[in-house]
Amino acid sequence: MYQTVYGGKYAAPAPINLKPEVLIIGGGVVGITIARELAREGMQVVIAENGESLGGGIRHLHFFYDRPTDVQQWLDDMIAAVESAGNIIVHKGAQLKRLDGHLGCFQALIRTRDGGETVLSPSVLVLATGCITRPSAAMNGGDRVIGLSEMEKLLAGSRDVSLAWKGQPVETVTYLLDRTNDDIKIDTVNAVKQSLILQEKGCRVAVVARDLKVSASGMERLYRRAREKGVLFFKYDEPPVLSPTDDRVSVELQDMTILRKEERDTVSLLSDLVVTGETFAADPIAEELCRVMKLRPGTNGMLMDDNPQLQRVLSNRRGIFLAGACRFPQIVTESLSEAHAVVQEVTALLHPGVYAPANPVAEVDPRKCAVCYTCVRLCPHAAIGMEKHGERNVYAAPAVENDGTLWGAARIEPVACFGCGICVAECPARAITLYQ
Amino acid sequence: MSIFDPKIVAFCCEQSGVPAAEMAKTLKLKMPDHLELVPVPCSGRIETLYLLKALESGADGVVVFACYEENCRYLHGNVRLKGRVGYAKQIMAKIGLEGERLEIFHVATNSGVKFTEILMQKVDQLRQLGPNPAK
Amino acid sequence: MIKAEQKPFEEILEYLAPYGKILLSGCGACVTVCHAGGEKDGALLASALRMARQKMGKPIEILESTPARQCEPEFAQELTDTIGKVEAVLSVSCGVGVQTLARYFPATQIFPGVNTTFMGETVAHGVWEERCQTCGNCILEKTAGICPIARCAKQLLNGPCGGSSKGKCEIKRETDCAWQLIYDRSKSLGQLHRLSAIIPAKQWGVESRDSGPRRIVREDLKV
Amino acid sequence: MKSDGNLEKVFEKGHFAVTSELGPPKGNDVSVIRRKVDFLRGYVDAVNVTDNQTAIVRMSSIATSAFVIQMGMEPVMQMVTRDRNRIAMQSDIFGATALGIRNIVCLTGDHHTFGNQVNAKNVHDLDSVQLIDMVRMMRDEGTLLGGEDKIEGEIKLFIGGAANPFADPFEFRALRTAKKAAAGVDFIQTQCIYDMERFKEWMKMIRELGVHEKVHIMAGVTPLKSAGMARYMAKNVAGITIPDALIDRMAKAAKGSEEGIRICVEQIQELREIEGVHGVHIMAIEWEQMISKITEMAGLLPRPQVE
Repeated sequence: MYQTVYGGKYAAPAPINLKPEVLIIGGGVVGITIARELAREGMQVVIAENGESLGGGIRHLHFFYDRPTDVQQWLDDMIAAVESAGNIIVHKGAQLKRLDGHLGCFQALIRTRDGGETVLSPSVLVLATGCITRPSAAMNGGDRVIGLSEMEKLLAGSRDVSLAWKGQPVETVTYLLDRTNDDIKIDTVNAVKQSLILQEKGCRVAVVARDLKVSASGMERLYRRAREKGVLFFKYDEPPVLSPTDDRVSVELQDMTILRKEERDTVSLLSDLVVTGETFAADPIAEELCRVMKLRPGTNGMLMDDNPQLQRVLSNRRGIFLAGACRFPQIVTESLSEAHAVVQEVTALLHPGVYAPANPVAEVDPRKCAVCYTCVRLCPHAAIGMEKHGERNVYAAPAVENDGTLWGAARIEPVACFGCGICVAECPARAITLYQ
Repeated sequence: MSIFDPKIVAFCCEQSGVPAAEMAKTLKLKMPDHLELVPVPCSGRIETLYLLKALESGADGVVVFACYEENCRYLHGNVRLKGRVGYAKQIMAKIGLEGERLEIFHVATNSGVKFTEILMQKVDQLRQLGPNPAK
Repeated sequence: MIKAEQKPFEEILEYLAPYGKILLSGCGACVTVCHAGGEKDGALLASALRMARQKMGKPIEILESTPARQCEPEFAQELTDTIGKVEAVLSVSCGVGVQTLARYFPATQIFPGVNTTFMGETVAHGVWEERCQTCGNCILEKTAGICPIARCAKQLLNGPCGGSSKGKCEIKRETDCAWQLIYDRSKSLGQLHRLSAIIPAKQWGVESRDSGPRRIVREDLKV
Repeated sequence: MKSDGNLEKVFEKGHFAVTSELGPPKGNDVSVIRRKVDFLRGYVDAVNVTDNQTAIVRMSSIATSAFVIQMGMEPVMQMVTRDRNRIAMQSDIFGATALGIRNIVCLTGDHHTFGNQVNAKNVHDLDSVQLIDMVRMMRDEGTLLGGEDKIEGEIKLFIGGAANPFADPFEFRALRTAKKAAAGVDFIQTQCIYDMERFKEWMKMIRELGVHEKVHIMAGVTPLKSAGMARYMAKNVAGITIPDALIDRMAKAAKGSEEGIRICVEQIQELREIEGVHGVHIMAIEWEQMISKITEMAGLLPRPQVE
């Protein structure tokens, strides 16, 4: 019997219709990029943004590292386009409170802060809630130690004038990148980008880092340009020591160019400003959304899965896509390429107008089901629910939604099933069969 | 005296074990004489009962070729399998069957050589254990 | 629901020793839900028994059946033909189901395959905990919905003993002190005053389990 | 008078009462009882006779108490609900009072899995609050539990109970003592006190509930023998807290046992000053010979002669 992995005859389910309707959770740069491009494809798009305005986490960014465009201007133009587009609806101060259904017929309850509720039935959803940026832990150095975002603001505010901090001119700036963001390159990209702008303003800039991450597209060139323009780069093993002087901050570190540890001199960088890296954390709302949307959370509340079998923007559920910094902290260029990837995936999925599962599909024999919830709990794709049989029984009390008073059997939604067979193997009543 | 030729049932996940087996075939690598390959869509499909049934209906050893942990296409199929194999081994211990008769191996799609090496080692191991006394 | 777990394998093997053909009867209700005696777990046990007996050189034939509920006479009686073909029955239903079969099949040995453990709740998939001891005289309204009879090692009805420490019981340190739970829940319900009332000595004998099998008779329902 | 016993009279006359503890032999060797009584006679007002404490099988508390009376001391018979149902306990109370026992302490008892008969079936037909209620009913109403059956004769007992201010949930602790008071307890002996702050907090709650006016609170103390014992108790005994400072003091002392006695004496003096504390219960576990020294150093001698 162990040879019969698949069951016998099976009537393939009828294909389901897919309406070109998409719900995007999160109105940051990723959400609005996707919305705009899907709208161009003729789809009906709804954006549910938790905040009071569109734009999201990119609001603190003013310069791209790889093009001269002003970030805020670019963003405002895009928001204006999105808000005036005929087939994009934007709900602000809105949260997804409930999600039922599956690909092709999700039922999403959106609640706005004023208590208003909207029920939508999108074919697919996109989660693009971003992440949260916080300054790194405070360092000794007084008010001359600032974060990268603060520096970004300072630079944006002094485009045509020389740089000043608290009324005093800034001539020397040291970037101190710590190790809090091991695999994240945002700090490096922003530090190198800012150092070039500073250098052009006539400042002397040093970047002190344990490691630099230059794996982003065009970053090696940018790094080389920074070196050519005279930005100094220092590597450290032992964290540098900061000590404030009367009007500056001294950053002291070991000269790593000397190979023997005991012969190393101390290098002292006297700086008008010290700029530190930032830490990134999952938006706390993501945890709640994972629960509501039955998504599998990754590490530290971020949604990225290290599993190489899963493609980048796909989630554990068919018809729900993920993009941007909710997956992992990333630079805008990366986020935009994820946004484009989502647009492609959604277009390819919705374009035919119908969907029929191409993989094996599991099916429950309702006569054998013990309603034990084993399969519902273990399905990695949230494809199984309990079928309420109330409507079939004329004697049953009027159905109260999902209150558990009516029960029938587990039901596997064919279009949401990936055909892995985990439920088949776990079912204590052996009520599930996998059909090819 | 003829040498005992053990029968092995190998469950192969279609994401890893099956491609590895195909590669081994393409490379014409040496395989055990008595080998039954059972392809499964995911190692999470393998019921505990299958593991026992394979032994009951004549296998001297059962191996499962599954994906590396964290690499399951269906997120936790191979983790669920691990639990079931552990449970099956407990049952086998009560019957008095050696735990070596059932084992999981993690392979990748290109592990053709590893695939046959594992099986040939299993053949040697099973030769030493002797035929499954419970079949 | 009723929770059960499989009996030690050696024990089952021992009492099945004289028989060459048996029926393994599962139950589609509680023991299926707790993965102890449904079709899956029954088949696993059957396979294991067949192999063990094969190894001993005394093969055994095992028929398998899983009625929806072994504790209902009609379901039990459906097994009549099958039971006619076997020498004994191994029932992996709860103790109730074993006795239903015993009542209807006076000429057949019925052996239990599981230990019926408790009435409990699923606290996580694969983890069950006792919640009710069927004392027959519910006091949950006095104890904020948490039962000290099922969940306190001393079945104290008037508050925690001195062994309650940091919310845990001194008998099993991983177990919550029932009275800590009762206190916390009463507090959050704003019902602490209820705990001041003395709960009098319980009627174990008349209304509860200490006077033989209890019986419920609904005259209006009787046929 | 509820009992005509010595302990009750000591309280009635407003004296600061002193009790101690006596563990019966793990067999029928009466000389063990005699030896312990000889250590205690004259230094305490009455002595608790434990009822299979920590679920270790010992001579019954009722028989031991009877020997203690013969040897010229007043026993406080402990009774736990762990091993006997309401029939056995009421019957034993008839016998105990007939043998001249005048004090009872009603307890739930340590769980049987701590003792040397871990596979016993525990009884817990009643809990300690219900036992107190039952004894009070037998004494004040002259009936058995249930109030129907009249008792032949008169039950004279001074009813005690226990309290552990160091177990959790803390807020429930005073409430539970209040329940015992409502059930009819006359005196309360507490778990041994090391964390003085927490005890004072508990006493404050006791006073707020007015329990100290109805019930004589006897503060429990146990002299520490060594820093090791202190550490062991702090770590392994649920419901006992020992502040680190105290453990340090024991560890630093030249002779741990002498320091333990000194600490105990200081504790008694401090406890005596707390409003509502009417006595001290000295539990010198297998160290009964120290009672004379502790009571003398604490200025508790001579014990009052009340008639």
